[in-house]
Parts: sequence; C-alpha cells; structure tokens
Amino acid sequence: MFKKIAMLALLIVLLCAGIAFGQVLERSETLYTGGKQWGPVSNWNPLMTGNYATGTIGLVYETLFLYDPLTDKFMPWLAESGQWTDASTYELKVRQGVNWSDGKPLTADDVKFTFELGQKTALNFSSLWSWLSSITKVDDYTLDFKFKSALYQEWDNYLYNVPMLPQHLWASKDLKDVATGANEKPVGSGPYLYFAYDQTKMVWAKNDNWWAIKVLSLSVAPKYIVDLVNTSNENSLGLVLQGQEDLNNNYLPGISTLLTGGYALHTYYPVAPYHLAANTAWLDVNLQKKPMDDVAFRKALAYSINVADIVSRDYGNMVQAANPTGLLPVWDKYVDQNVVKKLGISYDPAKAKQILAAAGYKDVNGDGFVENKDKSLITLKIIVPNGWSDWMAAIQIISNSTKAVGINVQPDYPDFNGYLDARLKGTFDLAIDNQAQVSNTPWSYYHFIFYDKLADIPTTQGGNYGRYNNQTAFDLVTQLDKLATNDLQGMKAVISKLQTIQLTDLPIIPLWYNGMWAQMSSANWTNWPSSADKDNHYLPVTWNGYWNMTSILMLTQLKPVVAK
Amino acid sequence: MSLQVENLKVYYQTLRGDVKALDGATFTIEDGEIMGLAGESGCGKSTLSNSLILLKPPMRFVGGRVELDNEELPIWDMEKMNNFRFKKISTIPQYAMNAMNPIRKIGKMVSEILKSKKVDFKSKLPELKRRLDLVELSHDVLNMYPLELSGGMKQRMVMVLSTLMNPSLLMADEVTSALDVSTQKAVAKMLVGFRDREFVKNLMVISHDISILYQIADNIMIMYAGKLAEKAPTSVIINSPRHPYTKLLISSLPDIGVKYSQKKLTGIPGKPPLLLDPPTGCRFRERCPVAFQKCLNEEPPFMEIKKGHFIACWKEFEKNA
Amino acid sequence: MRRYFGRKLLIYIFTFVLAVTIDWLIPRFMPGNPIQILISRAGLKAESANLIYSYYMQAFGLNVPIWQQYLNFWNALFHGDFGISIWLFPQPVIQIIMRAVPFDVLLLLPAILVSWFAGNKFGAYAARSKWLDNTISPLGYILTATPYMWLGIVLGWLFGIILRILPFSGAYSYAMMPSLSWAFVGSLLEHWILPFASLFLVMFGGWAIGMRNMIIYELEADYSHYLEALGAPRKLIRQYAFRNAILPQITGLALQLGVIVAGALVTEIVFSYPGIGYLILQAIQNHDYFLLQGCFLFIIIGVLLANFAIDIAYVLVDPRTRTGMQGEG
Amino acid sequence: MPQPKKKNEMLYFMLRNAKLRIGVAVLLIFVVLALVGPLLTKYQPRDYVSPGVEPPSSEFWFGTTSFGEDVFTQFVYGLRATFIVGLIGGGLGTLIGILIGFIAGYRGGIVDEILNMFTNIVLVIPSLVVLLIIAAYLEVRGFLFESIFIGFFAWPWAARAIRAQTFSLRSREFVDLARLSGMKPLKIIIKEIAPNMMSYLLLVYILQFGGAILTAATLDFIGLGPTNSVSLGLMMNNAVIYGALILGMWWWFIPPGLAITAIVGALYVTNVGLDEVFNPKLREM
Repeated sequence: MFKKIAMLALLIVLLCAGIAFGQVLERSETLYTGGKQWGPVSNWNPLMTGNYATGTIGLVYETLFLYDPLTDKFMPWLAESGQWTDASTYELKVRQGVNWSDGKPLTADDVKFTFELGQKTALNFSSLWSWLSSITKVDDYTLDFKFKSALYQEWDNYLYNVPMLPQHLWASKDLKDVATGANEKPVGSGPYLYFAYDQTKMVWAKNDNWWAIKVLSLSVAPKYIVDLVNTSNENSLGLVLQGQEDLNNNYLPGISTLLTGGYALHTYYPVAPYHLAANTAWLDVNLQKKPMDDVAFRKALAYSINVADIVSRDYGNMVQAANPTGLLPVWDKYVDQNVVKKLGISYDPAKAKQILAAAGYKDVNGDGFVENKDKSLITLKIIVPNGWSDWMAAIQIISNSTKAVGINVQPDYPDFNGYLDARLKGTFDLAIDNQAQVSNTPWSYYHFIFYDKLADIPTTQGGNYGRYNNQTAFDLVTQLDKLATNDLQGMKAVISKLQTIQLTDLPIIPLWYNGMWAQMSSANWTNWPSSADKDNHYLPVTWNGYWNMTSILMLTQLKPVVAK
Repeated sequence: MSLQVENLKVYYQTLRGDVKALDGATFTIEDGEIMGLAGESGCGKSTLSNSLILLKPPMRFVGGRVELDNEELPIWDMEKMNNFRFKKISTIPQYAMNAMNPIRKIGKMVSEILKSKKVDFKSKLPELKRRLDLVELSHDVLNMYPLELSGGMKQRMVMVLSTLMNPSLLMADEVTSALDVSTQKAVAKMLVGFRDREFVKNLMVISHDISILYQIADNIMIMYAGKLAEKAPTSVIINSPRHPYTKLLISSLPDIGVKYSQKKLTGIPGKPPLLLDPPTGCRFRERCPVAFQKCLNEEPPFMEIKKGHFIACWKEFEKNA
Repeated sequence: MRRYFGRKLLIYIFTFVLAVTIDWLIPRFMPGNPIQILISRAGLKAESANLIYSYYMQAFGLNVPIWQQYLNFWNALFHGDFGISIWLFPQPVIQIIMRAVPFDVLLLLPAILVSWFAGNKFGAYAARSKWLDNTISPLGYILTATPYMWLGIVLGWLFGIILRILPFSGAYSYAMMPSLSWAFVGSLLEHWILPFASLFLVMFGGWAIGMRNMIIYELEADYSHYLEALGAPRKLIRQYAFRNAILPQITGLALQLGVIVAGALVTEIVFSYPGIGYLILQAIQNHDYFLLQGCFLFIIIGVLLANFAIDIAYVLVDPRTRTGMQGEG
Repeated sequence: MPQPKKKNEMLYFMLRNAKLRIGVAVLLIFVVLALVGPLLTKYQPRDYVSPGVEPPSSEFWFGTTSFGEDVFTQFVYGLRATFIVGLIGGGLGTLIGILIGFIAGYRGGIVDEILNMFTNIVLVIPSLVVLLIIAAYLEVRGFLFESIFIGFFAWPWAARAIRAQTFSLRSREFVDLARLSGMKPLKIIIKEIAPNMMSYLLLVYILQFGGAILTAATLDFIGLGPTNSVSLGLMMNNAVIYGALILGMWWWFIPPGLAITAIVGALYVTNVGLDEVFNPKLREM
C-alpha cells in the first residue's frame, strides 16, 4: 500500500516541480558553485540587494565598471570611459556594441533610465540623488552627470555597483514591481542567461552573444553555472571534498587541515592565511556606558586582547590579525605608519594592567577583577550571534585574555536578532562587528565606524553602534568623500587625521580580517586564481558585489580538466 | 457414575514455593446431580473448578485422577484438554459479565467459536435460538455487541453458549454473586432447567451463598483450607451437619441470603492456615472447638460415614465408632 | 456516534482557533523586528535603508493597530494567504510551503503507515513466544528511545560517508532537474531511503512495544480466559486479543502525531530534505517569522486533518463509538 | 489463596525483575557520570584546549571538536543538563498532569468536560512546533526556561491517564466511605486516592522524564537550545553543522546520541519493569 502512496506523492512532486526536463548537465562544461545562496532562489531583481539569485548582478546584469581591489584599478565594462569634465560634471561614455540578451542595443538611455529609477522609488542607490542634480544625454552613448556637490569617493563606488537595466523592459513596470518584484526570466547584458532553477539550485547558461566576446575578446569557460543552495556547511564541505562543488564560499572550519589531505583542494594562498581578506572584524565598544566611556579603559581593553590566539586557535590561521587601524590589506597604502608606530595598539597585558592602574581601576574587593573608580563592580557582556561558532570561540578567547589583566568580560550568545537589536538600540556593552566590506575606498570603512546620524542608527543600520560622537571626525569623513579619487596625497592626509583620532579615542578596536572564504576544487576545473605570480589574481568569490570586483574575470580564466 | 475425582492435588506455584490450594480431593458427581460447592474464599473451591477445565500456570497439577463418563481427563495437558472443553466439560465463569469479546457481535463470536471447534454454526443455529427463548433472550442479541446487553442478559447469554454442546459436566462458578436477588433466583432456576432438559448431565455450582445452593443443589460439599470437609445431601448439610466447621458455618448464618464470606466468621476465632506449608494433622484444628490430640498429628481422611454423607473429622469418626 | 464526532469537531475547531491565535501572538510579543533583519541582510547603504525600512513596514502591514492586524490575519488566512516570506522575499509563504509539502507526503505517509502496520505485527509476534519477546522487545525499546536526529546522523554517516552507497542530503541529485525520467525517479528514491529509514525505525520501535504490551494485557482479559476455557484454539484467542489491542494503537497514532511531526522535522534537517521541517529550520535561521507562522499553521491543519481521519478509522473498528457509547475518552 | 506480605513481596519482585535491574543500572551509571564527570575533567565545556580535530586519546578521552573543545567535558556537562531538564521538565509535566487529572477525574461533570476538552486541545497541538516558535523568538534562552516550557506542553497525556485512573478509584468503597464521613474532596484526593495511585504516578513521571529529555534534545539539535551552555542535543547540532560526519569525527556525534538513547531507553525499560512489579498480572512466574 505504501508503494501506491509513494507513487502518488511522487506524481505530486513532479506536478509541483514546474518545468520538467530530464537532461543532466555535462559535468565537464558545468561549474558548480556554492556559498552565497542561503535559500532557494526567489528573485532575479538586481535592485533587491541581498535577495537576488547568485550572479544576478555580474552574470546577467552588469555594471559600468569593474573594480579590482587587489590592484586598486577600475576597468571600463559597460562604460567605455568616464571622467570629470569639471568639478561637478562627470562625463560617461557608454560602450558601443553592447546588446541586451534580447538583442536590443544598450545605450545611454538605459543608463540614464537606471539611475533615474533611484529618484522615483526607494532603491539602494536612491541617496545618490541627494547630491546628484541631473543626468543629461549628450548623444546615444554619452551622458553628463551634474552634481550639486560631487562626492567622488562614493560616486566611484556606485560606478561598479549599480546594475544597468534595459529601459525597454523596465519602463513599463510599476514602481512597486521595480523595487520588490521577482523579475523572473531576467534579461541583461551579461555573459550568462537565465536557464532554470529549482529548490536546490540556480542554473545559468552561457550567453553566446555576449558583447565582450567580440569587443574584449573575453569568453567565459563554463557552459553552465550551477549555483547550489547551501544546505549545511557539512554538506558543502562534502561536495567540495568530493570534487562535486568546484567553488565554495562558505567558512568551512578545518579546511587548512584538509589541504594536505590529498583532496584536489585549492585556496588562494597555499599557506596561511589561505584566504584573501574580505572585511575587518572589530570590537564595538558602547561609549554610552561606564566604564567604556573612559578612553583609558578602552585602551587597556585593547591592549588586553590576545588576537594572535584567536587567529591560531579559533581560525587555524585562516585569518590575519588586523592592522591597528583596521584598514584592510588592500588599503595598506593609506595606513600612516608613523601614526601607527606612535599610537598603534597590540596585545600587551602588562601595559594594559599599568594603564588600568594609572586610570584608577583597582581590584578593591579582591575578586581578581578591577572595579570602577566608584568601587562599583565591572562585569561586561560581549555578544555575538548564537551559532556563529568561530565568533563564539573568539569572544571566549577575548574573555580569557581580558581576565588575565583583571577586566571581567563575560561571553554571551544572544540569538541573531537579539544581537542585532542590542547594537541598533545601543544596549550592548561589547560586540563583534564586521559590516564594512572591501571597497574602492577606505571612505566606506570610515563612513561606517564614524557614521554621524546617531539618531537614525536603528533604522539605517549605518554603523557606529558604539555611538561615538565627534564632529571633527564626522567632518573629516565627509571631507574625504569629497576628495578626488586620484588625489592620493589628499586622501592620505585626511585618513591620517582619522587614524589619529581613531587610535587615540578607540571608538572601535580592530581585531582580525575575515577572509574571502574560497574553497576551490581542481577536480574538474583548473587555473583558479591564486597568489602565485603565474596564476591570475581575480577574486574567487560569488558573493553579491564580488562578481563586479573581478570574479567575473575568473570565469574567463578557468580551464576544464577534461576538454570537451 | 459421571464425574469421578480421586485424590486430586493442584498447587499454586509462587516464588516462596507451592501453595497447596487443593490438597487431595476425592468425590464423585452422579449423572443428573447438581452439586453445590461452598467454603470461605481461598479455601480452594475455585481452584477445584478451574483445575478441572483450565489448569494452567501458576496452577500446577501434582497428582490425582479425574474421570468423566469413565474416560480420564488429561487435565494436566492444556492442549489435549481442548478435545474435552466445551464439548464434554464446560464452565460458566465468575466473570461471565465480561466473558465475551467486546468488539465482536455476539452471533459472530459464537459462530467463530463453533467454527474453531469444527462445529457447523448453521446447523446449530435453531437449537441456539430455542435456548435463547428458554432463557428469555430475544434473538436480536446475536446482532448486538456485549456492551448493549445488561449484566443479567450477558450472564444468560454465556450460560447458553457454554452449554450449547450439551457438556456432561458444567461448572458454574459464583454465577449469581454479581446479580441482584431477583435475577439470582431466575438464573438459579435456569440452571436447574438446563439440568432437567439434560442440556448438561451434571452440574457443579460454586457459590458463597449457601441459600442459593440450598435452592438448587442436590448435594453440598464443604471445603476448608484446600481440603474437603464434608459432603452430604443438601437437607443434611443445612439441618444436621456433622463436621464442626460446617456446623459453625451454618450456625453463623444469621438467616438465609447473607453471604457469609463478607462478614468474617465471627463465630470462629482465628483464620485459616497459610497453605504455603500447612500444619500436619487436621487443618481446622486451630479453630476447632472440639479438637483433641489426634487432630494434631494425623490428618483425618474423607470418609463416608453414612450413605452419601462424607466427612473428615476424627471426633465424628470416634462418635461413629 | 453523532455526539462522538460532534465533540471531536468542537475540539478541533477550538484547537484551530487557539493555534492561530498563538501563532499570531508570539511574533508580536517577542522582541526583535523582522524588518530590521531584512534590512541587515540586504546590506544596504545607510542613506537608502531609511526609505526602504518604512517601505517594508507597510508592505508587511505592521503599521496598523494590533487588533486590526489580528483581524487581517484571520481574513488573510481564509484567503489562503499566509503572508510574504522574508527569507525568500517576495515569494508568498503559501507558495513556498506548497513546494515543500509533496516531500513531506513522500516521506511521512509511508513512514507512518508502514511503521504502524509493521510495528503492530511484530509487537503481536513478540507477545507470542519468550525468545521472540526477548529479541524484539529490547530492540523496540532501543529504537523508540533513539532521538530521530541521532539515528539519522548515524545512518547518514554509515551509508553516506563510510560505505558511500547512499546519498544523505537533499531530495534528489543536485545535478538533476525534476522530470519524469527514470534517472530522476531513481535519484528521488535513492535520496528518500535514509530519511525514510530513520523515521521508520524509531516509530517502528514505539509501535512494536506498544502492541506487545497491549496484547499481553488483552491475553489476560476475561474474554481470553473464557475462550481458553471453551478450548478455543490459540489462533482465535490471539486474533481477538489483537483486534482489541489495535484500538489503543489507533488512538495512540493520533496522540503520537505531534511527536512524529517533530521527528520528521529533525530528520529532514539532518538530511537537508526539502520538506516543511527543513523550511522551519531555514525560517528560524533567517528569522522569517511569516514563513515560520505559515509552517506552524500548516502543520496544525495537517495534524487536525490526520486526527479526524484517525477518528473515522476508529469508529469503523470500535463498535462502542458507534453504539452511542464513548470509545476511549 | 492467602497472599504473602505485600510490602516485602513488592521488594522481592523488584529485585528479581530483570528489566528493572538493567534499567536502573544503566541509569545509575549515567547519573554517577553526570555527578562526578565534571570533577574528572580539568576543562570547561567551552574551553579551547587543543588545536582541534583530535581523535580520542588518553589526554582527551572522547577526542576534541574541530575547535579543540574537549568532547568528554562537554559530554559530562551535557549529561547534567539532560538530567536537569528531565527532572524539572518531566516533574512539571507530571505535576500539572496530576493536578488536572485529579480534579477532572474526581469532580467529574462539567469541570471534567471543560478540563478534558482543554486537555484534548493541547494534546492535538504538536507541542514541539509550539516550543519551536516560542524558542525562535527568544533572544536569550536558558535551561530552566527550556525545561519549564517543555513541562508546560508535556502534561496532557499524563492528565488523561491520571483522570481515567481517578475515575476508577473514585467509585471504590473506601472513597465512598471517606466521602460519607464528610471528608473534604482535596483531603480525599490526597489521603485516599493519591496513595493508591503512587505506583501509577511514578510510572507517569518516568515517562514524562524521558519525554522531556527527548524534546529538549530535539530543540537543542535544531539550534534553539540554551544559548549559553552545552547539552547533548547541542553537541549533535554542532557536530552536524561543523562537518563532523564528513571529517569522520564520529567521536563528536556518537557519544551524545548514544547517551540519550541509553538513558531514555533505560527509563522505558525501568518503567515496564516497575509496571510488571506493580501489576501481578504481568509478572511471569
């Protein structure tokens, strides 16, 4: 009888399975990726940051430029070129010979249309219009962007983040649909086309008429890209080790131990830290609370944390300790070494003790922990989301190392929304944070840690959860934003000031760099990006915003193991 | 000579050893005889009746011989006995109220039982109906579930079913105890009726209630502590019992109808001995008003002192002698 | 009988109302704001987040008074609208659930029915002889005491990792698209075996034990003794005992449903089997309250229906319910 | 047939009942382990004591997790947690069950109708799912909390069973007697009914105990367990999330599950053993 039921159920499955076709994709032509998609694909709307299917921006919808963080170079992509004709005018030349996948040409109108959508409804780049005044079409392939006040740093960021949309298909949509519609069967200009999807994956198929084939004589290797939905880290790990998943971008603990395990496993660096740095993990310190409001205490705290221990024990050296400024390695050139030498802080328990003593934090009741100056107990909670085990491990190590200098810090693991809430409402003591991603400018980093609209934090989640309030710093950030991106000296000058402030006031305490976790399997595809000179140095990451940071070019370099 | 029991010994196995619940019973029941069996609870009367039809652990057959219609009953053999059960020897159990499968229509159950005994239901059906009429049950009961019947109805149904094959021996164990007085009388009458119509050759009626036995039994047998104390025609037992225990029993009856088991035998000090290892000699001696030396050492045999009157008591033997 | 169904129905209606209310209540009286999470996941630019925040607030109807939200909830419910998922925004929750249901059916129905029948059969055997009892019963106790997920993990490890003969993740090969090809059906069944097995085994243990004990009781019942006294063959007696013992097992099935559902949830989680259970896990991890609510309601409805089905089955086998009297309380 | 003395007879059967002996023995082993275990280890469950991924050794009896936590330490602390949940959760469940069961069973009539209806309602709702929902919204979760919630949803079947028992007892002579002698209902329940059900209540508690443990394990496994401590369920959850299967770290996920199985199984067996002791009908000679 159960056979009957099984067959019946089976039928239902098939009915619900929607488009059904039996073919199994040819392995040697297919690239299996994973690590971005934390649930079945639900929309292909490039304007819905954080929700769209892996590669919606990058594989299908493209941006005007690509940005290579490793070389800090912009690469004309849908745009041919772009420069500032005067202080407040940016002239953009749209590349000719680019077609949408439905054959229609991509012109200046599409670009204009796309940017102006942000004016009509709430999109991720809408805020642009608070300082952009108008876009005028010079000719079919030229646009002039007129600015009220030009925020050069930010503008460059938009140049490689805003996806270009086909006006002839989007103009007719109502704005709600534009902002939150699922946009099934997307039509873009990129190297891949919508092919199929189901519960477990998104399948992209190569676009043989991709403009770059002719124009840049670039061609992506995989005929199909299958992006698998993450079921569990364990499962991903299994798929990678068995060479079934070619590229995985999850944090997989223990990878370092497996590299030598005879698996066809590959990471960007053959040795520690194995992965490139994606963002900085730092300690949010709530400056509204005692004793964190005392800079001396914060300093002592900073000196007391044994980051090396976190790096080696917790991460098995898969991450690097952060520079005292917290700037990512790609931003090294902006680090003012003198400032760091003078003010830089690194693990030094003795110094921490001494600072505490000097500042008048003494262990009055002899419980091994110092008390406030008013003799009241100090017991701080340090929070990370429950289940983020690498961070959970980290704060335990922190708690141990602060204990050594007499600061009582208790690890606590609220559920994610508890963690989020505490930071947004500013009710936490200490928390780990890493929300400033690698980008074209340190401005984005400073904009986050010195976010100035303190009142709006709960809704904007703009950063600065410790509620650091220092107008000078805020002004410097704005000033930095206004500097031309080629004005390296000017930028350095401002950033050096910011660093001085940061390292003297310690609104946050940088700890380590989280990696661009990338486990690559050379079982079916080779010529992966790596640190070796002979290899390509593109980013092997499928996360949102990384395709347009050269990951797309990685696809042009891949070589199938069994040529078809 | 229909039922002959010779020195039947059936013990209960317990962890502490055998409980000698039936320690050598010898008696006979003549054809057409209704024999009443009485005694305090725990005296072994149920053990006796059960052992004759369904002797299974913790009961253990120790010795003795049972003949029904001059044919030995292999009562120690659960399987072999199946050839006799229902057909030659049957029972109306104490629990007749719940003796029927609650989720089977009665008719179906009967047919299934008959089938399992290789008896054709169809051919038996008319007889079955006749007997239902006899016990004043409508034929519809066959299409009913037990829980749709009253206690008395169930009882009668079981009576009919148990006797359907005209067994030569029927044991009725406390059939009346659960019923109200009026129904008791009715049921009792029916038992007699069954005997008169020779649905059953002979009957062993076990009851707490001597008054019931008085109404229907030809002979009454009294048991005490796993042994037979006295057996005699009903009138004799009631009017001129010989065994001191019986005397006390009868005298202690305030008036007919009171179940003596309920009020402890106030007249008789002490209580029956533990049957785990009963004392030598007469088992009643500790409570016996007339006990003497002999009772202490020797166990009195169960002897016929007058035609059809058996007792086990040294004192009485002396008198006779 | 009408009374019997009447009261059952009443209970189910009450249950449903209560469940819906709980379901609606909990998220609203718990800390944390789903929209904040939606925003935080999107990693928006601070300047744009403000606009989008208010946009979502009204998109999810969280900007109206509480009592009105409650009414809207019911209203939406009767229109089969379980709200919109945050995790898979902007998909309707009902749509997501409907995609998962077939897999639950595929997994649960066989597991429950087969284990129930098999369990009862073996339980009855166990009651038959000493050595069967000494083999089946201990096995049963161990199985029924095993946490579903653990059995799942162990099976997965054994057959998936060590022996490498069965897949232990997903409902079908990641390299396939659903289709009527034999390849796909094969893959489907292949992926189905382990989750089914771990569900089946645990439940089987429970039923076997239950039946075994029931039969033992029933064989001591008066009607069994009477049958013996009438010399009825063992077969008939056991048959009667079985028929009587099956009744509590049926009600047991109804009572167990909750536990079974729980078991299915974790089993699906262990094997990443895309049923409701797996959805629930995702909903929790992604703080998709609307999806979570949807799943909860869906399960409740499912359980209620199943209960009702069982009630009917019960009436069919137990005369007592039919003859006006209450079967079991 | 005269019965030997009741009390020591009970004891005799208890000592003689194999199921009971096995069950209790197994339980004792784990109880002891839970009590003294933490003294045997020099670590805390969340300490990072090694580079990680170490198979069992004389140093780490149960090996270490991929973060280098000592599995044995987590195991013994997890055991403690497990028993606590069983005690509190199971206890509460039984208590509520007793309360409602007694009242419904003794009072009968409309009170019974209502309580019974309520019981059935809670019975139908799959408790774990409700627990899931509740737990999912809690930002910080603790053991006590978990246990209590489990208790709050576990009582219905207990209430049902006890109600039925009370019914049957209510109509016994000695209760009637007590009633006639004008005893207060509560007093009757406590003085007359409860004592006659002690054995039964014990059985109910044992089952509740086991149930609570399993529920807790399930919750923890889904990742909704206590946020600040270890439990056997949590260990399994971590093992699965952090690839213990693929990495072949059997020592990480075998012990916790095995322990739960053993404990709950032992509870069930004990339960049956006691049942056989209390109901002579079930004793095998």
